[in-house]
Amino acid sequence: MTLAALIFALVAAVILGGAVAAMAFRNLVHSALALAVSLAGLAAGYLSLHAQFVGFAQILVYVGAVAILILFAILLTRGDEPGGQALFSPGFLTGAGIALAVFAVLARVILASRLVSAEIPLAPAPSVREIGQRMMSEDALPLEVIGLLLTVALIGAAILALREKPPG
Amino acid sequence: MPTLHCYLLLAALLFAIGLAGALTRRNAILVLIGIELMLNAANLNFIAFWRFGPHPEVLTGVLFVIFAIAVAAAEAAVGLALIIAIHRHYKTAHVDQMDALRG
Amino acid sequence: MMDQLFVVLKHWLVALAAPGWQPILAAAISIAAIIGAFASLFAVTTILERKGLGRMQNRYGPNRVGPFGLLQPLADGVKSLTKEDLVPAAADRWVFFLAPLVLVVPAFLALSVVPMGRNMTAVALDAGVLFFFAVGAATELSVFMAGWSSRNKYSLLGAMRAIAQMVSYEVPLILSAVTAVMMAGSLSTDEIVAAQAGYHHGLPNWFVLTPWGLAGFLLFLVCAMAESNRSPFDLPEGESEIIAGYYIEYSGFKFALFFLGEYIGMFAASGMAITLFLGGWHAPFPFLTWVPSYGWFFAKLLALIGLFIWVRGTLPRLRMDQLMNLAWKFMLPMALMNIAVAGLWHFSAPGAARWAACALLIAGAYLVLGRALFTGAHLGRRVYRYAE
Amino acid sequence: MFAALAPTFPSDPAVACLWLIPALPLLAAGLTAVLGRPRRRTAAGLAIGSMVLAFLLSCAAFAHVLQGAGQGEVMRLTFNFRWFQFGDTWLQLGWVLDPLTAVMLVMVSFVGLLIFIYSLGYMAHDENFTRFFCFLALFAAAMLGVIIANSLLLLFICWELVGLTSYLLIGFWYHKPSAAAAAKKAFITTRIGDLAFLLGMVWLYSRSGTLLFYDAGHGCLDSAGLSPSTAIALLIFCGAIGKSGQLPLHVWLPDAMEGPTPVSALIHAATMVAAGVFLVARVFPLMDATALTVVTWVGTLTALFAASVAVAQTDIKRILAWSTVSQLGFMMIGLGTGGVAVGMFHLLTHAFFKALLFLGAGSVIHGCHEEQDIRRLGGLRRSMPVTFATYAAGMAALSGFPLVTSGFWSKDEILHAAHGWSVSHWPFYFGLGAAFLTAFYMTRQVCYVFFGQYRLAPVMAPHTAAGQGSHPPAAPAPHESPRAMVIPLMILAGFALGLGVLGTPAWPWISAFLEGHAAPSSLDHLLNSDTLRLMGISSLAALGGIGIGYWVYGRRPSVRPDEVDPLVRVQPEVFALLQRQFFVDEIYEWSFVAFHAWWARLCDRLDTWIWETAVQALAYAVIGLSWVDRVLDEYVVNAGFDKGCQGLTEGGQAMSRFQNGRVQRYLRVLALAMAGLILFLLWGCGAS
Repeated sequence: MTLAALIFALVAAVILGGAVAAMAFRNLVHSALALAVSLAGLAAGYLSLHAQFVGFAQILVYVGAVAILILFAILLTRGDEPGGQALFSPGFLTGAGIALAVFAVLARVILASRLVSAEIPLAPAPSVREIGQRMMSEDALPLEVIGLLLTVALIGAAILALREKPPG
Repeated sequence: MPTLHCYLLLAALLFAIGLAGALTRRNAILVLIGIELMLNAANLNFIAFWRFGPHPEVLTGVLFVIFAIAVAAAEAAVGLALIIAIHRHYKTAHVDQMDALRG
Repeated sequence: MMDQLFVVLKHWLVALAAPGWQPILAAAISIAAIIGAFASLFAVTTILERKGLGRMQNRYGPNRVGPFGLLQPLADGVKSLTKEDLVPAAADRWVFFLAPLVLVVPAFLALSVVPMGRNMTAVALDAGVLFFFAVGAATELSVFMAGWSSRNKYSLLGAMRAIAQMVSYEVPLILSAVTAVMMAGSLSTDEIVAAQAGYHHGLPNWFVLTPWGLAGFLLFLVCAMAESNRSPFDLPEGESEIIAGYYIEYSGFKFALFFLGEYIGMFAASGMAITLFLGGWHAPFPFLTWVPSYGWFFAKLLALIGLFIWVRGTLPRLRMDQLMNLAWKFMLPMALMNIAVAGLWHFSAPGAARWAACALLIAGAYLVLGRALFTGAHLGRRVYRYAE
Repeated sequence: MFAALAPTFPSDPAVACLWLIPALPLLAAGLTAVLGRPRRRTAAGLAIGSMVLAFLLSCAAFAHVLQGAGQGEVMRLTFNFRWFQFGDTWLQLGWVLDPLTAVMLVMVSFVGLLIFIYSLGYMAHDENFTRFFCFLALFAAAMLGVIIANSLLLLFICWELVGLTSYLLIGFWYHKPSAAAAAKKAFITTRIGDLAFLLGMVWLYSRSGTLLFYDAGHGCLDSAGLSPSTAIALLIFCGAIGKSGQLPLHVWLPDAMEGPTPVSALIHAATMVAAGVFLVARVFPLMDATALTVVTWVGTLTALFAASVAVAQTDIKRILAWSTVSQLGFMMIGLGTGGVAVGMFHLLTHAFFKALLFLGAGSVIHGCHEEQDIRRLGGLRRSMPVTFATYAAGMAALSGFPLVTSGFWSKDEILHAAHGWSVSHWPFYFGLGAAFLTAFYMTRQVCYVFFGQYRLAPVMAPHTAAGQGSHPPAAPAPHESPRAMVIPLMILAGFALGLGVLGTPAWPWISAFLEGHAAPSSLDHLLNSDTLRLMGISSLAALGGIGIGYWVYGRRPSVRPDEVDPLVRVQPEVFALLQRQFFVDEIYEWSFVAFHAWWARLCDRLDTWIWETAVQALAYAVIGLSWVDRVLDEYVVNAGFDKGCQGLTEGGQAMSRFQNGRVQRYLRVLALAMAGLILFLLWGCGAS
């Protein structure tokens, strides 16, 4: 049981625990917080995979922004719902079964795949500088598109969330 | 020593959990959360393949994940705005009641 | 020798341990050092603040415990530790319990990337600045947890206010930091500090001494105040409105933790401001380089804290709409303009002309935005929709 | 209006502005038509203003022609433009400016202007004042259009417009059945003439290929135009007969007196009825000897006939109407025997003094509370002196009082021409008779109206109490008319007396002007023997008529309205015959109208019994067919169609069961599909 394996075990535990909790909690806020935990664990996983920048970005975006957003949405939509409603949508067993089937298939595929690289290539240390240069040179166009997309999403979300006009 | 398989299995499990949530929970926000989980599973796959792939010095995987995160953020914002609008209109956030499009 | 004292000490200690455990020991040592240093600094700051505010408000401030009341923090600590720890019956226990930790831990983490002296960066990260902001984002989560878990409408309102304020001010905060990153060409704090080394006929090459640097520094400072919920941005805990905001229900040690977390956050923000604009641990003048670098860092830190206290004692509290207007209609455009100016600065030849041009641009933007901000139209209806 | 269509605009300003003369009244009419009924002042102002402008423009045109006069040939400025195209030929319209046009323009616009002014006073109390002026302006526009037209088609268009306005104005008081009937009668009667006119026009077009009068040597009246043709000329003359009330289409004119008096004066004395004469004068080059003979004889008979009828009439306006008819006959004689100049000269003079007489009559009627029966009037010499003086002048002019009146000279010209006519002498003798009778009945009328004492009973006769307009039954004492009516009278009187100097044998300016050579002024023309002899004879006839008339009626004026006419005591049957206008109306009633009624009844029977049965049969057949069709539709087509639709609907419902807006169902299907796809790929890989 090496250090790396230990870290992986921890990370996997956090991720999966958080995810399961997020999907299983009755309280929406708890689910959201669990999601945040899971995503933070994912960020740790990225770090353990030497993807520093991605990890920090993950924390910044998901824990800092998306989780908060979801919490707000929960508080805004949960105003007038009678408690004690059914937690799961009708026929959720089939849904769970389907999910299970999908996982089985995926696992089967993964285990059957032949890309077992015996030797792990030594950890690359991608400096932020390289990422930035790559972004500015080859992936400039996607970057611009992402910027445009974010702007549009910002405006669109603002408009969607505006109070509805009374008809007429 | 964790190998590619471990990460792929982890991602697959995460994906399955997210899918299960998205398929079974009634609340639209939770469905959205499930979708986020699935997305992150995909991201994890990207990173894992980049890390254990033959050419780690090529940063495509990382950049892809970065862009994916940005897109996911936008998607979450718009999705939540939609949910809020729907809730304001139908006074419910339950997906099994949002069936105005039924034939 | 004096300068590198702590570094050498650390290495010596680490060398004692078995090779396998050395990294862990190193990490433990630096963590202990940071916690110790800043906890004591926290104590000093509290007494400083209370006395300073007392002076500003024509009263003595604490003066009973110890000489001139200098032992007051000790008394406070003992009191809060021994006090009964109340938890509301309706509270969501786990979240209620976790909230202070989620606040404090990231604050300390954030401190770990701030270089406090030559070779005295606890965790020298390649993406240090990014890390700083990333962990800073966690405070919002903790605030929400605190406000939501303690089933109290005032605390929820306070949490909402605080989160709205933090989210709003995080944007200009990061954008104003971007200028320094651009100039240094790196996200690593060490390199940023290194980029400000050296002197240029008598004056240090600190970023704050350039037009965009000055503007960025001021923006960063204001945003830092807002981020750490200090006056004049202390709406989330405006006593007169919502008692103590999101930690009404907290008492005893948890309350102390919140208090600590806030101050650590303030230290971290000040440290980052120093790193980004004030030349980090560099001495202001060549003939003062003999003073140890950490000395300079902490001097600057204390100066900034003094500034914080001074502002708190001086300015009244903002209104919510004013707060938002300031964030979105003034700070954000200003920061963007600042980035543009920094780019101009970067790509134009050094000289008085560059200086004048950048100064003029920033001054113009400032005038225009300020006028636009204070035409009464913007101070009108408040558009605040969380407490529906 | 026209100018917009003109391909090449004439350089000459006089011709260029000629179209304005009819355009202005037309514009006035249009504007008045959209005015509200209470806008009286505006309407009158528009009409009179437009008329003034038209008059000034006419004077300008006249002066322009006057400058060009006297160089041997007639000065003639034309402007033609293309109206529309059929096949490859363009139909051309245009206008012409020559002495004839100029003289008529001045006359019509001047008399029209005076009569407009007169109408201000006469119609002052009518509630349809604006409508009246709208019609008047429209009439003036049409009449001026007739005058300036250079194309027979354009002339015909305006001609019909004139007829229309005449109809509208005769029936202006349409609430009076007699007025409505009279309007209808006038319209239909003139239609008969116009039909012939149209035929002649079409024939002319088929012959000559153009309807332009003058077109730089290609018009149908140009010297290079086609040769005179009897048939065409006569057909066109039929139009003239209809318009100017010649035998046998004269019947409408006396009834037309039902219209307001200014209308009678303007349309049925001065201008419209003269349009026929003008038409003949315009197309004179088309007239060959035969046609001219016909014209002469028609004129002769009309003159004598109408004059004799006028003797026995008792309605002041009817007398004048009959005299108009006879005077028109005189003009025809003049045209037929002496040419354009003679006829036109009498037309001009007659226009003035007949308008004068009508207006005077109107003044009398106006002053005596709509009383038109001369036997009930009387003694107005004292109560309305101005009217009396002017009326006397008009009467003298009409009856040809020697030397001092214009009528004398113009009528003398005609008699002179008739006497010199090679074909026959009878027109001359008949003309003399007509002149004698004219003098006689005018004297009779004047004696009845102005001498003796006022015979109108204080209590009004019922048919007058129901009188025109909005007159209240005022005090029976007759009164002088307002200034707006009197001043035109005086002006017209001046012209009626003085206009003669233009056509004395000593200085025949008018004929010279019309024929386009300088007027020779020499006294010996006047003094040569046969001229003097003829003048003597005609003045003898006139004076004789006046004398006998005074001897019969003036010596001992009647005192009571119901007193029998002196002539009745002498010749009751003849008088009755004359009074009944030779029973022409009755004859028409028994012949044409009866025939028409019979024919109509026959057609009606035909319609009812034959055609309608056929139509009914057809209709039933169609109904039966459609019924069969309906049955087919309902029980065959619809059923099958409904079945198909139902099938489609059920299919759609079955499909829509999958489309239950449940997002999660969709998601499940998606997930399953993904799994299935992966498995498929997997086995694909395994196989490979």
